[in-house]
Amino acid sequence: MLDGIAVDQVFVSLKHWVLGYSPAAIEPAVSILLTILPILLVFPVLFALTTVLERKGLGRIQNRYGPNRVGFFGILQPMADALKSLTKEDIVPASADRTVHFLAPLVLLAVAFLPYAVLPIGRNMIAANLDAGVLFFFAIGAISELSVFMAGWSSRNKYSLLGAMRAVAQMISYEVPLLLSSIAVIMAAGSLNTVDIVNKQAGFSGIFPHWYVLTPWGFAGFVLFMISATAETNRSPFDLPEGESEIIAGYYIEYSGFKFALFFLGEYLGMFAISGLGITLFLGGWGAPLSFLTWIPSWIWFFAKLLGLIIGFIWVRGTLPRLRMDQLMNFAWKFMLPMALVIVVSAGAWRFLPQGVTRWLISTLFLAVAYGLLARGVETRNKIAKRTYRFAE
Amino acid sequence: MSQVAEDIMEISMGPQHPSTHGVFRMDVRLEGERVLRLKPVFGYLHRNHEKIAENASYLAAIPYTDRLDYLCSMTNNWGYALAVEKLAGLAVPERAEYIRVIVAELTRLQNHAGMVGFLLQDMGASGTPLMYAFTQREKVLDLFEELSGARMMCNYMRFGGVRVDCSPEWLRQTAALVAAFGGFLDEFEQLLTGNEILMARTQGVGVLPQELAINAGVTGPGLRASGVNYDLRKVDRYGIYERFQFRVPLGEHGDVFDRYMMRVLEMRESVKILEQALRDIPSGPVMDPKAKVRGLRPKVGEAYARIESPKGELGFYLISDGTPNPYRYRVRPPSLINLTVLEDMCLGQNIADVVVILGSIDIVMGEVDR
Amino acid sequence: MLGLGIVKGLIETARNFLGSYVDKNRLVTVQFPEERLPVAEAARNFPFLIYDGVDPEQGLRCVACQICEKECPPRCITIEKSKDKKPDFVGKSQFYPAVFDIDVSVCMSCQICVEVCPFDAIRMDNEFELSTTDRFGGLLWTKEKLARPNEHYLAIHPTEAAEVEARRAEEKAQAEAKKQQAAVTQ
Amino acid sequence: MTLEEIKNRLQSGVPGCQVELVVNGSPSGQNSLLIDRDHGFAAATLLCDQIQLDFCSNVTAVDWPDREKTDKIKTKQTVDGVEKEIERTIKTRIPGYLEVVYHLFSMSKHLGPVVIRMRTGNRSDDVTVPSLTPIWRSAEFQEREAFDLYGVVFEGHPDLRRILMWEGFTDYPMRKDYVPPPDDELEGLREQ
Repeated sequence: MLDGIAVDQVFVSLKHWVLGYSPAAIEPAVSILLTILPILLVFPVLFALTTVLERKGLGRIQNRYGPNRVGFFGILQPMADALKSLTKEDIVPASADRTVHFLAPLVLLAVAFLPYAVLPIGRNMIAANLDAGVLFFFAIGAISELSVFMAGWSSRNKYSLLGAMRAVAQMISYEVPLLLSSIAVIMAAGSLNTVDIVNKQAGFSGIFPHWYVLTPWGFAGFVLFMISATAETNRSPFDLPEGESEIIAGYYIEYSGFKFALFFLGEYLGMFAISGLGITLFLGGWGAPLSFLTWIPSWIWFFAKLLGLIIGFIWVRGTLPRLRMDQLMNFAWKFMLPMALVIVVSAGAWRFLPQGVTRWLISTLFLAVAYGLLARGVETRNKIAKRTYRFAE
Repeated sequence: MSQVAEDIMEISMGPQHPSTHGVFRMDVRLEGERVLRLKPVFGYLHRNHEKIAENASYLAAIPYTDRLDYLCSMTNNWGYALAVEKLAGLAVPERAEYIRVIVAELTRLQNHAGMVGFLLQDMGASGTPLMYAFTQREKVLDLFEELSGARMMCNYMRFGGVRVDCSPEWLRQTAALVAAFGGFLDEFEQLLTGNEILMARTQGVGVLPQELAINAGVTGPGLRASGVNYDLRKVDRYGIYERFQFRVPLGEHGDVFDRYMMRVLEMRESVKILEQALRDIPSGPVMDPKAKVRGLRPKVGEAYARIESPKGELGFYLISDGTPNPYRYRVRPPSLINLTVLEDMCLGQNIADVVVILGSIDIVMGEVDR
Repeated sequence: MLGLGIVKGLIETARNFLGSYVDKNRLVTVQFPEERLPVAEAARNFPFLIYDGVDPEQGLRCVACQICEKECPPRCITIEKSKDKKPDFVGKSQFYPAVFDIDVSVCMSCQICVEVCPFDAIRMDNEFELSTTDRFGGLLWTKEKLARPNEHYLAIHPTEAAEVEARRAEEKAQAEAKKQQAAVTQ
Repeated sequence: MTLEEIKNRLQSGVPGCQVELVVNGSPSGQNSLLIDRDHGFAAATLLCDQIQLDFCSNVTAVDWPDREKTDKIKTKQTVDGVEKEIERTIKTRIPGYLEVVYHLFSMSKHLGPVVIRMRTGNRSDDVTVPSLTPIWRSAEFQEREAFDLYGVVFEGHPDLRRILMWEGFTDYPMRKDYVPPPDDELEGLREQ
């Protein structure tokens, strides 16, 4: 059986092996290229697989097959989609602001690839080991709203304008709970460097890892993180910017052909990036879930967890209807924000209390009380209640 | 589109819009996302069904009634057949009455299931409730195809009975479907009724007060959701509905959630009716022997008959002048009249609710535009 | 408790997801060209004319009485009577249609022509793969394209065809008996 | 609450309102009340408030074009001294009119259809009838449809526009003497 470490470091050693052949003068350039190239290849391929996975998953949820005609079990469907979007005519509305209309998908794509620099995909497999990795991630994440608004505004279409307004409002208001729920982890790990965070979670007590998700405040933080991640990437219960049934397709209504496909690529890459961060912060990055499984290479664990989160996104998309704009904003500011602050308090309590049951009880108590109060607030504000019905003979 | 003030936006929702349930247009004046004014525009699917029926014989009008509310062709046929039977004074044999109740309640099941599926589709659930509803609808349509020859354009009822008798095998399949339908409804309610997002999106949205509902002539589940006890199966007692025990669900708030629950609870009542009808359906002829197939010439006079179609009160008003063609043929379209209150319900709500409110009224453009 | 309804909904979709792999009647999709649903016996699409025996010209049951042309709601049938007559199945000489066209793009397959036809000459076919590129000529079906042997009718609508056969055989027997009686009294 | 009682209530309640019972020949037995259009609105408010017919289910127009009534009458005439009875057919031309029919029900008392009719003066210039939309909102779209397809003008209707035909359309398609414009595309098809 191959020695675990060798397989784990296969890509790192491959890179050094290729570096050996490059002439010394351009060696730093080649090394940068060799780290960027796999990211540019692996994640678009993952995007292709996810589209098939999504359509087959949604299909099976709805008791039907998914695409199964192109290739074996529909595997080549993304090739067909790519070909279709390439050959489709690229229509630009006459009254559109052409340059901004053209730049919007490119800005979205550039911004979508940047966050992968700080994601530790495997043991010392990270593009840029920045000390403020998480800070860099959130700073870059904020630019995608710009491209969405560029698309909405430049198409000069009423529906796309509505979609763009919604997108900007939603992304900004869900940026706050996203940050706050990750603050608890940064506080516990004591560093913004993603590799340090992963190393902090690397140890095992018994067969269970030291993942933050296994602590009460960590689990609540993870749930909050994933809800705001769904909102950040405009996915299902929060897909108001592209509310097909209301404003037809939101900001990318006037895009067709390859630009339309670029928007989708950008959205999926954003989803992978933010799930990657979620894995790094809460699910122990590339760490193995159980102590006796560490022989499996680290990067396989990263992609396995990524696959798990993607299935979660698809599952939620297949089930839930869409929220309304004001409910979305209320939920962000009046439920998620206070909840995130309570998580920070609970993480603090966890940090300074001695080990053992009391620590568990107190932090879960914080969370339970906060959840009860805030949930009742949501229900009374939306006036939702179970109803009984009378019958006339 | 006139730009009245800078922040007022006039948009036209439809006639080509994913959730206007057909070619229906709404001129909506928005301030941000809030609706200030909403004028419905009709006529895109207008074929002048009434003129066609006035130039054709009584029998030839029946296949056209399939195309009125093209989701419930059986109840349309029944409404028209009932009107002509009232006009010409024809009797309907027992077995035919039972078959009419069975197929009408089957139509109600598939229409209400479809309506809930479309309503959730408008709310953004990406097709899952719609697919579950349509799986059941397919089973009902297969039964219609087995019985009348066509899934949606059944052309099944005649004056004085029904065209073809149903075989015992067909009755067994119907009983199997009805038995399984309760299970489907439980699964459907578990997916939807408790869902907080659904409750948030529909409770308190598009409220229709009781007086306005009566005054504006809203009929069907929309009216009963506002708490008015008016179900034609109980009021007019047409056909043989008084032989079956079933209850009429009534709502209190008259909002979109109540209209959704009306459909679900009415489906449960229809299952009860179907069980009783399938249990005691007699044998015998299905067509009044002396009723002539063609060349019906009712005496001079007029008649107005109405039935409880899944959309509301579907009425047929016929004036005969003794010739084989009806002199005046008028359809009272529940979908069109239920739309009278669309603007009243949408004022002040925002644009995402307009789509949901329209979905909760459950219109079919074939019936609105005729 | 907020979120409980959503969790119940998620469990429901998970049950359907797993059920579609396990439970046969959950996954109802039929892969059309490869798998085909059996066509319902009463299914109807477009009408066809029936002829007895082998030769469509001689055996055509239609006697061009034009009742179906009058009763057809969208008026898509056009018939032109022939000048001469030919004997029908009981030997009585009847007209036959020189031209019998159905404009299939107008026909709404409502089968009223079948109902009003007193000579069982027209019945509904259940063939549905009929798309053609030629909008005018291709969809105006002439007599030759409409004529089908009686065996085809027996194949697609067995029970209904059996009754019609029984009735026609009995009529034929009565006609025979009357003819013999007429021959005897002569 | 038979039609007779309603008729008397109307005549007593609305001064000067001519109400006539129109017998319906078909076995459905749904006779109707012909109310003159000047007192139509007052009569309708009485029906809605006092007799609680709170639900106006169906509103429609009917076109009665000019008719030639030919009836044979026997007259005695002395022709060259001999008294003979001869039949002469006289053609009386009955001027046509547009008629609006309302089917009223009571949701509170589950009362059956009360049918009231109003007639216009003729079919060309005097085609106005009082609109009952202020009383029953359900008549709004149906009166607009009667205006659109028959040309009956409803006075007092909040928003009398065409509802089914497009704005530029001038004719009234449901009238008996309506001739549809030649549909070129269809004509072309016939010659081919």
